[in-house]
Amino acid sequence: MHIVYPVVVSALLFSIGVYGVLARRNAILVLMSVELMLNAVNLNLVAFDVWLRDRLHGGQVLTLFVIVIAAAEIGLGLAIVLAVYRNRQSIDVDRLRDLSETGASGEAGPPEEPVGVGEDADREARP
Amino acid sequence: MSWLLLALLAVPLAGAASLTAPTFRERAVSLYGIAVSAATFVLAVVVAAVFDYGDAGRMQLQTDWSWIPGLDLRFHLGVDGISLPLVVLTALLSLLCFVHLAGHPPGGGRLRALVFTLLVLEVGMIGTFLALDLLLFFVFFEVVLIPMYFVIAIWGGRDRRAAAVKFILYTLLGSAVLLLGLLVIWTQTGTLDMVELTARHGAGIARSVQIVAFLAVGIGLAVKTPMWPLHTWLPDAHTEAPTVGSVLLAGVLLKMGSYGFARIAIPILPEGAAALAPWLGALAVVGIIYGSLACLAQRDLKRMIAYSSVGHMGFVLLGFATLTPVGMNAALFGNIAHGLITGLLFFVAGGIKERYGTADMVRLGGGMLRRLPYIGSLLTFACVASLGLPGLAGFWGEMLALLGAFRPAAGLSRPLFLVFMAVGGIGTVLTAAYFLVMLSRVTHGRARETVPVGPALASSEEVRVVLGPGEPVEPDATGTAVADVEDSGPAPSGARPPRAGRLADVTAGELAAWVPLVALTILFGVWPKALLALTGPAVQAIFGLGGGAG
Amino acid sequence: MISVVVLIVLLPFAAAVAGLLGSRWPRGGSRTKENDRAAARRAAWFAIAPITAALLLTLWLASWSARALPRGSASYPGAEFWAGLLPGSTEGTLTMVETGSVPISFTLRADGLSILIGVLVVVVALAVQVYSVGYMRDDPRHPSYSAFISLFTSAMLLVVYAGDLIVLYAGWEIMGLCSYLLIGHWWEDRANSRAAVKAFLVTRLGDVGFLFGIFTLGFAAGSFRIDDVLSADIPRGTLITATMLLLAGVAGKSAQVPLQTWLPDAMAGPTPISALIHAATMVAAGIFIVARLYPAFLGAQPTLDVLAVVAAIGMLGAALAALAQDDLKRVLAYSTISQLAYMAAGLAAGSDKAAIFHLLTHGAFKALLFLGAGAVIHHVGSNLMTHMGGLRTSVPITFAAMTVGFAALMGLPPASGFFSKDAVIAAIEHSHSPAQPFLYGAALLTVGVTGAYAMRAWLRTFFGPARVEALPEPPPGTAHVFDGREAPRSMLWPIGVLAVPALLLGFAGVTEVDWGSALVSLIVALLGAGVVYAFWRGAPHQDPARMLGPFRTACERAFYVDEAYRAVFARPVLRLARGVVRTDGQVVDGAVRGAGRLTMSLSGFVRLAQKGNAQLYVTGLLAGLLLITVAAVVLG
Amino acid sequence: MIQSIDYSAIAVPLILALTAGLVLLLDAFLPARPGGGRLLGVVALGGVAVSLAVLVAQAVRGGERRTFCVPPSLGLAESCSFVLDRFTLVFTALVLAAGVVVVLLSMAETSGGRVPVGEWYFLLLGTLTGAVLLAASRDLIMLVVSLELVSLPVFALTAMRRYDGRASEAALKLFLVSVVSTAIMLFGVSLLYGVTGSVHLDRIAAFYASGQSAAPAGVGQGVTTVAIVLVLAGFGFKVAAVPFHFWAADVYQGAPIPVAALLSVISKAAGFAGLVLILTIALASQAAVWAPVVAVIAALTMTAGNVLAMRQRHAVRLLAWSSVAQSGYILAPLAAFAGVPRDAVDASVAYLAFYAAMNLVAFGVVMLVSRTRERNDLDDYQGLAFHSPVTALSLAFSLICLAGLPPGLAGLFAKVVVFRAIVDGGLGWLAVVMAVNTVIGLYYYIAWTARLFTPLSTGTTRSGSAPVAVAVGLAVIVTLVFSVAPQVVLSAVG
Repeated sequence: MHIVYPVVVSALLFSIGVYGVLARRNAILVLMSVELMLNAVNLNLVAFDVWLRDRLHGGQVLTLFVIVIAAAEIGLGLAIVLAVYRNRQSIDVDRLRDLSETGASGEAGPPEEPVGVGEDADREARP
Repeated sequence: MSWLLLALLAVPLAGAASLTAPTFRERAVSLYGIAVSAATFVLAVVVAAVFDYGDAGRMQLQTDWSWIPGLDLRFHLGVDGISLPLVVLTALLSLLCFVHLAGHPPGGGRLRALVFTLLVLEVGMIGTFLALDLLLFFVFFEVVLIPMYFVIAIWGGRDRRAAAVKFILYTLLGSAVLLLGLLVIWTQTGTLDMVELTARHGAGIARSVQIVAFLAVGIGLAVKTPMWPLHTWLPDAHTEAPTVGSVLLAGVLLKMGSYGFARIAIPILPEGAAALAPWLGALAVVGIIYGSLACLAQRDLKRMIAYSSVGHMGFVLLGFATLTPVGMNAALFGNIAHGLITGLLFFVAGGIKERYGTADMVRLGGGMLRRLPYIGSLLTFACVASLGLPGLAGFWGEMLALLGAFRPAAGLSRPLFLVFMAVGGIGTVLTAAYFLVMLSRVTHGRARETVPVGPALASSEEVRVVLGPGEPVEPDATGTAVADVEDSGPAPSGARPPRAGRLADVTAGELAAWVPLVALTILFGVWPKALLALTGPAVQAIFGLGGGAG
Repeated sequence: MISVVVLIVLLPFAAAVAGLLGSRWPRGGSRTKENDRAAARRAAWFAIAPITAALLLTLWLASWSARALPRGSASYPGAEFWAGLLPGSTEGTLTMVETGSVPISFTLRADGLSILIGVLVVVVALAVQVYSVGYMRDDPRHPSYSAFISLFTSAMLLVVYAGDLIVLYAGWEIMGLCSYLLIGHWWEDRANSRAAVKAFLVTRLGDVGFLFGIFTLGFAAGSFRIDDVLSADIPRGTLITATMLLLAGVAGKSAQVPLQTWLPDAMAGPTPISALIHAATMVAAGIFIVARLYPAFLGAQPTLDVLAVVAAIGMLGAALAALAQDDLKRVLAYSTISQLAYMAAGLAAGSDKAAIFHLLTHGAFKALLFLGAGAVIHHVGSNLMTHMGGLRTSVPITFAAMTVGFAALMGLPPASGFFSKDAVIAAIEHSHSPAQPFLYGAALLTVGVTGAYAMRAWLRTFFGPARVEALPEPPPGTAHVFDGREAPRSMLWPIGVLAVPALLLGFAGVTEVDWGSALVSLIVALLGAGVVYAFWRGAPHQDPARMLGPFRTACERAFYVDEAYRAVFARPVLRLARGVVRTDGQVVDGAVRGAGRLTMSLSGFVRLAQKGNAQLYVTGLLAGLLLITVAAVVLG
Repeated sequence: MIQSIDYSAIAVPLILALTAGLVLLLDAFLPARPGGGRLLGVVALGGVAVSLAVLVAQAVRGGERRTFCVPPSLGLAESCSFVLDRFTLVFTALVLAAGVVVVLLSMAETSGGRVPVGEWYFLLLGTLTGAVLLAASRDLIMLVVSLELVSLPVFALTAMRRYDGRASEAALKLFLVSVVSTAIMLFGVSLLYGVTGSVHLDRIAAFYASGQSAAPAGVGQGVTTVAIVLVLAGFGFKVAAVPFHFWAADVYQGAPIPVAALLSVISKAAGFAGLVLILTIALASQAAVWAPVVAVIAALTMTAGNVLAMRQRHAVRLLAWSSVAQSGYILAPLAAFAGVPRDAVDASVAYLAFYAAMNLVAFGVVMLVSRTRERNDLDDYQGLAFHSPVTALSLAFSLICLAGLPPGLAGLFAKVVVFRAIVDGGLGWLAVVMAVNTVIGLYYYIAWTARLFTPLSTGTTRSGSAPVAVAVGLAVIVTLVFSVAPQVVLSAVG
């Protein structure tokens, strides 16, 4: 089988992942598409390793590491999404606009105090 | 004796550093300032005394340590015929500024911070004239920026902040381009030592590279000596700076730019200089005419003097552009003369602004010779010296520059430089015109009686109505009593409204600061040999020819 | 011997410094009445004592020079007349200034020509200083006034005794400055101040040309010393350009045609100043320079032709203008321009001897006329001749002196003017330059017109019905009014002293008089005077100038040359200046501020991308990456 | 066969990792006393200090130490994954020094009670370990793993502050952009592996030097170029170069200030280390391909950073954009690698060292001021010189250093070194762009400095905090040493 096939599949998979990251509004689905991109890389690596008949199997070793890294990232990503949900009651990526140029200097966002005091409380009220 | 130059730098630096100790009382600060600057001046005089005048062309009293081998930057100081007068001028002007400061503290208060800033400024200025290593020159060239920014920004006039920002940004752009030029020289020759590079007369650098390097260095220096198109920072900086700031800005900072031409641009890049000299000459001459015309139509006294500096430095640059020993001598002499005379002009203008509360010629009315006879006559003396009356220092700089332009260096086109000479001649007439017109508007005519605190004119619009818009209406014709006129914003620069009736004429403090300048202007006017004998041999060395009829 | 010359030049300078600094010294600035008076008295002593010493030294120098043996053949061909009269000459160099190209030597040089002019300068200066004591009695700024006169005298002597062209130029410019300071003496009235500025600027314009002429000569001869310049063989082309440029300076200083507009306005200054500076000495400096460098001018014939044409136009125009003036001082001012043109004509005709002789006599009788006019103005309180009339009885001594002056001006036989003007006319007659007929015709015509305006001024001032109405007290700072009696003794003595040379100096040249041309010019002068007398006889009240008919206003406004200059030069320069300030504000400064605004707007634009949306960031990231990859591959 | 491990070589990362473990254990088992946070801070600080000491010992003993090596096979020399040479020593020293300052800053942060102390220090030490490992790694796998080890803890640290919506939002944004960049970089690494057939940097260099390529020439070169650019992406994100700079301001503003300091110095240093390793060791012979790319990116980065910083009103956002601009200056000399290879790298690393010192001073003072005025607007700094002159002077000194003007000689010499490298390399246009950028940069630095000295009527007394004061003092002293004797850095670097 010529090397081009897996590389093209991997590239397509990568593009799908990119689309997923850009298009989806829900943070968790964005994480899933990131996973997709990382697996595309794994496919690529394994294909090259076999094609090169590399005695050190560098490609497969790197694939293992990538898998581990992906796992770690997803774990951490979910934790962050959880924190966002707890603070903002929504994980819609588009709604997270509090930190921005206009936001910061425009109406100079109010200082952050613990829950129950000042601004944060009423922001929580909003869906 | 080489520790002398080090001491010359160390004394003001130590003075500034020890000023941060909190033990100083307000009154003692200005005396302390005078003491430190006096010490520096004494050291400068000692250097002048120790200097071997027979061999003014050679670099003397050199100290040479390695400071940063990585950049092969050496802490290399030295003084020769070209830099000695400038060092003494800087030390003198700084001392006079401190003396003036003692009697007349500026509006912004915080005298201790001002003395600290001025001492750091003095270190930067003297360092620039002593440095013999390209990068060291660049470092001292930039040390001056921040202190002068704060002098203008904190103790300046009404819209000082904008002027200070424009000053520092414009000058920084200039010095950044200067750095590029210096680095091109460094990459080509491999050494940063000015003495070595001058001796090589540009060997080892290809002609095209010399042109690029001269262009970069030239632009950097041209921003500092305001050459025509790059001068717009000067009028704002001068108008807003306090008296002390203006004197040092005009007296010394402009000289650092022209000194750069004499020390770096022309000796190290001769072919580049020869290629770009016509352009330098053309821009210089345009500067002369442009500066003079701009002065003719100015209303603000300090702004007019600033534009006159553009005109005078035009002559200095014309002197450089001729690439002849007499041209270079003219430029260096013009440097010193301009420093002294414009320093005096700004001192007097500052005194006038302090007394009248304004520097606007129309609101000054006229008749200063009647109300302030001594200040009026000093202003007249300074203007006459500045328009280049023979017998006073201003004349030799301009005359020798025109003499140089009469027969420029071999490679340059003679008819072009004859045109420059003719236009320069017309420039001298225009210079005489605007100074005399200013004198007749300010010192002559009948004085306007300033009525004690009358109805304060609320906004500047009403002032316009009272004085008549646009064209400066002859004050006598309106005969209006100028009430306690203050523009809309309270001028924090402590521009006290003119007190009723008698204005105090020149005070002892002011006289002590101004008389040395008057004396030196007369001395160099009557006896130009004092300076020419000093710069002559050094200039011959630069042009690498023994005699050379120029 | 050279130390005497140095002393002569330095004494008035010392007087000036002492006068400026010393006169008010102990009491400082408090300007009370008695302080002013005491300061004035001390200033007068500071001024008069040194100038008298300088006069004695000059006379002693002249006597030494007359007795000295001629030192070999004079250094340059044209010098034999002076060598004959005052053979002794001395020269000394203080120091050589190495400029890098042509060296400048601080040299003073006294020879026949310079000593003669030196005597004239010192005599007139002393007369004016003494005269001013009375004329400016209760003027608050008498110290500075007398100090500036001393400074002027020192500058003029520096020009006269200068041995190096640059030193000469220095004296030349300082003279210009002193004339500015003294014209603007009563600066309370802005008109005087403007006249002073105009005088300085016009002369300064001429001096620029003068400086360039000096450069040309200096470079050609390799040194600025006058001896080297005259003895060096300079190619004809360079000589012509150099002398043409020098002519610019001469025209500026001696108020010749292109640059003569400043002299009539210079009458705004006090009358003694007009006498000293604008009649006898400064304006004569231009002629002196041409005489000093005469061998160079002889070598450049085209320059002399230009000088001839300029002189011809100048003398006739000025004479006609003098005929139509109502202000007595302006009549004398235009007369000075005309007489200077005479001297220039003499030089153009090839005889510097006649020109200098006329310069000396003119210096004497014109100073006399001005001082007399000062006394008359004091008596009447106004400059205008319409306010004068029938004064021969009320101011008899002034009348006698001014009659001598006018006689000399018209060139009537006993007075000195007759001999000197005749010498010039004879020189013009025998010269063989291409412009000779034109010059000779103009000269004769001018003799007639001179006779006319001299007679008119004389008649309208001293004859005709006396006007008695009292004049209002002039505001402080204008001409000074006396209580009707004749001028005080301190003013009459100088007038008397000057009347002697005005009358007798002519006889020094009586040996070479060309009686034929003298007779012709005498007849023409008397003809002119007769015509004016006839018109005046008809209607003593009216102004004889009406005979000019339609040209009267043109003549009075000096053919509108002044207005033309203002329209062509002054106003456009001011408009250009305002234009420059505007462009500086908008274009040059605009570019700088524009760059700042551009960066700010760029910053605004780039900030748009920072909306806070994470996915927008990732999109930007990927787009940028794609762009870079494509560029790298394509261009790579 | 078991690979022999030279423990003395990997001593520094080992100590850091063990300390991290120790901190976690202590946090778990020690009773929750109020002073507990301070103890863990001290332990962390001790760990970093010990590793610094070991590093100095290694530097003094000198010589190169290599471990995790692959035995030489079929004509290729032995290539090792972990190498401790001069380059690694400099970077490790820089990272650990910055680490000390960040730990000191963290002590003030953790005392606030809103942050779990044990986890904070554990993650912090994790990041330091990752950064140190990255500087020493010489093969792609180790490079990728250590890069992840640097990035992941920072996401967690950013989100660490409880109930802070902004912190979690910043963390999410940082996470998203970082993960995408990592994915892109991995894709590039895979392509690179595919083309060259090996993972070790020196072997990749050997492959390109020998000039043969597995696939047909045209495709191979194209793929290599794409691979290089994609790999650049990963490091571009860490360094916040132009296309990857959008996240900088938001994350710096949202995150706690010690984390912002961490991001701006330590993770940026790691990014540059990776970039330099890959570009100058693996792809040295491909310089013709990536040099122009780096030049364009550098120019765009410095301009975007400066321009964005001009209109900032918020202190930390301004420092964020300023650090983006500074990374543009650090990237610039790398573009001149083709002309002067040795000078380019030395200039870049030297500027990084200067930048680290200057920047930490600024962040320290911002940390001090933010303890009283939470909003952290520039106006809060008005008249600071009158209440606490020392703090104001040190902030002014650091800002003027960043601008590159004489009282701040460190910044000036840093810029001169970079300018020299660029001019030597013949990139005239880049030098001019950088000159203009220094002017734009000066605009906002001098605006902030001027605010410090303009008097303000109402002054609030501030509550100082010891560790932060020590941190600022340490950083100021280092910057002063660099100002007076920049030779220290220049000789160490090169």
